[in-house]
Amino acid sequence: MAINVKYFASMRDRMGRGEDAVTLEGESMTVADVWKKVSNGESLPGSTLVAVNMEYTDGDSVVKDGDEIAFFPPVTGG
Amino acid sequence: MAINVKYFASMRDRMGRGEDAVTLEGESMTVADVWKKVSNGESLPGSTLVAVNMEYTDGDSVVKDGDEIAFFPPVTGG
Amino acid sequence: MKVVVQEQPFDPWKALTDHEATLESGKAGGSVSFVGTMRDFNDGHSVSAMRLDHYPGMTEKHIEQVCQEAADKWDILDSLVVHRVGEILPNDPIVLVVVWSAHRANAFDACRYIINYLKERAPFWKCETTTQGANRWVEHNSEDPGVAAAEAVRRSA
Amino acid sequence: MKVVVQEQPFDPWKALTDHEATLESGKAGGSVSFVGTMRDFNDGHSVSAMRLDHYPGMTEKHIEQVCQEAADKWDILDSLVVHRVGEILPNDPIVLVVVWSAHRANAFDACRYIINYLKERAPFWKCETTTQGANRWVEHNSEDPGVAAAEAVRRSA
Repeated sequence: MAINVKYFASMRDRMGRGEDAVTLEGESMTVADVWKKVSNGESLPGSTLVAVNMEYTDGDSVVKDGDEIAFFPPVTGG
Repeated sequence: MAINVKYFASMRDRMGRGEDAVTLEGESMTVADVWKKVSNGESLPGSTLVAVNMEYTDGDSVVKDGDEIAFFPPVTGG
Repeated sequence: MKVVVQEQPFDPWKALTDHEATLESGKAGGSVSFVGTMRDFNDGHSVSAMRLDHYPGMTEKHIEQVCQEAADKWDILDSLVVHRVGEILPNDPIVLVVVWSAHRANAFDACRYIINYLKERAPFWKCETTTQGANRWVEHNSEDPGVAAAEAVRRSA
Repeated sequence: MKVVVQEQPFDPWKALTDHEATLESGKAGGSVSFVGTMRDFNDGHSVSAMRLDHYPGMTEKHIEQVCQEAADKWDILDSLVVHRVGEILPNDPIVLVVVWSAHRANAFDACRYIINYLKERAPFWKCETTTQGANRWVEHNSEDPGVAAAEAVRRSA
């Protein structure tokens, strides 16, 4: 299945890119599995937030074909 | 002693005038005594507020020469 | 700290920006404002106009006291109050309260304190003209549960 | 209910009055507004400029969710949020939140709710340029004790 992965703010700087188009094999991939794939096995900084299709979720969330996954640091708006 | 008495809003309507210049004889006159004098003995409506020299007080407050006494209904600003 | 009681209609946002221009720039993280406007109904009556009486001197003094209390209670940078008196039409701004502070929680708390205690203590009285042409004194600010208690304490004679 | 996220600088009071002109007149007893402006210092550093990033689509969606929650919790007439993104200079307005209601207590509660949860949940990120020329990501909104707890809940992977 094909998913889109986005990085924002310091996470974007860290990854050196704003997004990845990722093709996954197999079933029941979680957000944590996606992170392992895009980061070559690095651990995710503890404060990182995750959104799937623009809703907050966590690393255990199962991804579906066409999902948009986003990784970003704590928000600082307002 | 000479005091000035003011009436506002519905109290002004009730009294038919905005103020009285009152001369009092004797000592230790209270606000309640002043009210009896200006109202010809009428009782003061229970919700009436009293100020002496622009500070809230009550009927037991003793008045001094030159004081400005005000009687008015509950406030409704803002 | 600035308190203005005036008969002239005013534009709250012009009053706010004019005052803001006098503040040291770059220090305020934010401002919280309350604007009270005249509604066209009250207590089930349609209201076409209103006259707001006050006690010149005492009114300003008590608004200033309330603003000073807010400045003593919370760390704020400045406050502004503008209050209309005299003839007022529906939708006219009646009162503006603005508080500037480095942190928004203080501005919210202080602004709310000022408008609540202004309404409770500053001597203003509303006389409404209903659409039937009747004039009637507004006897209480229906929104303010604290007023009855405060009045009981101050009840007199 | 209106939510705008924009790069262009804006005048909060023009935005407010423009939106207010679309409301049914005479129904609102008042409005409560919060304006957040860029300070020229943060965490002990002098800040000369800032860039505010966001997540287009998710940002607007979450601000709208917060406004809807406020409308569900309190009896309000309308709300407006305008939020800057992109390059921002000291003293520029960053965010405007306005709530109109018949009774002021609801407007205060709803306005405070919207700015608090907007800051906690809407994806914006500040990158400051200090007067020494260094760029640094702001890591937390120092004012918001609730954020750490909310983040812990959402922590992932």
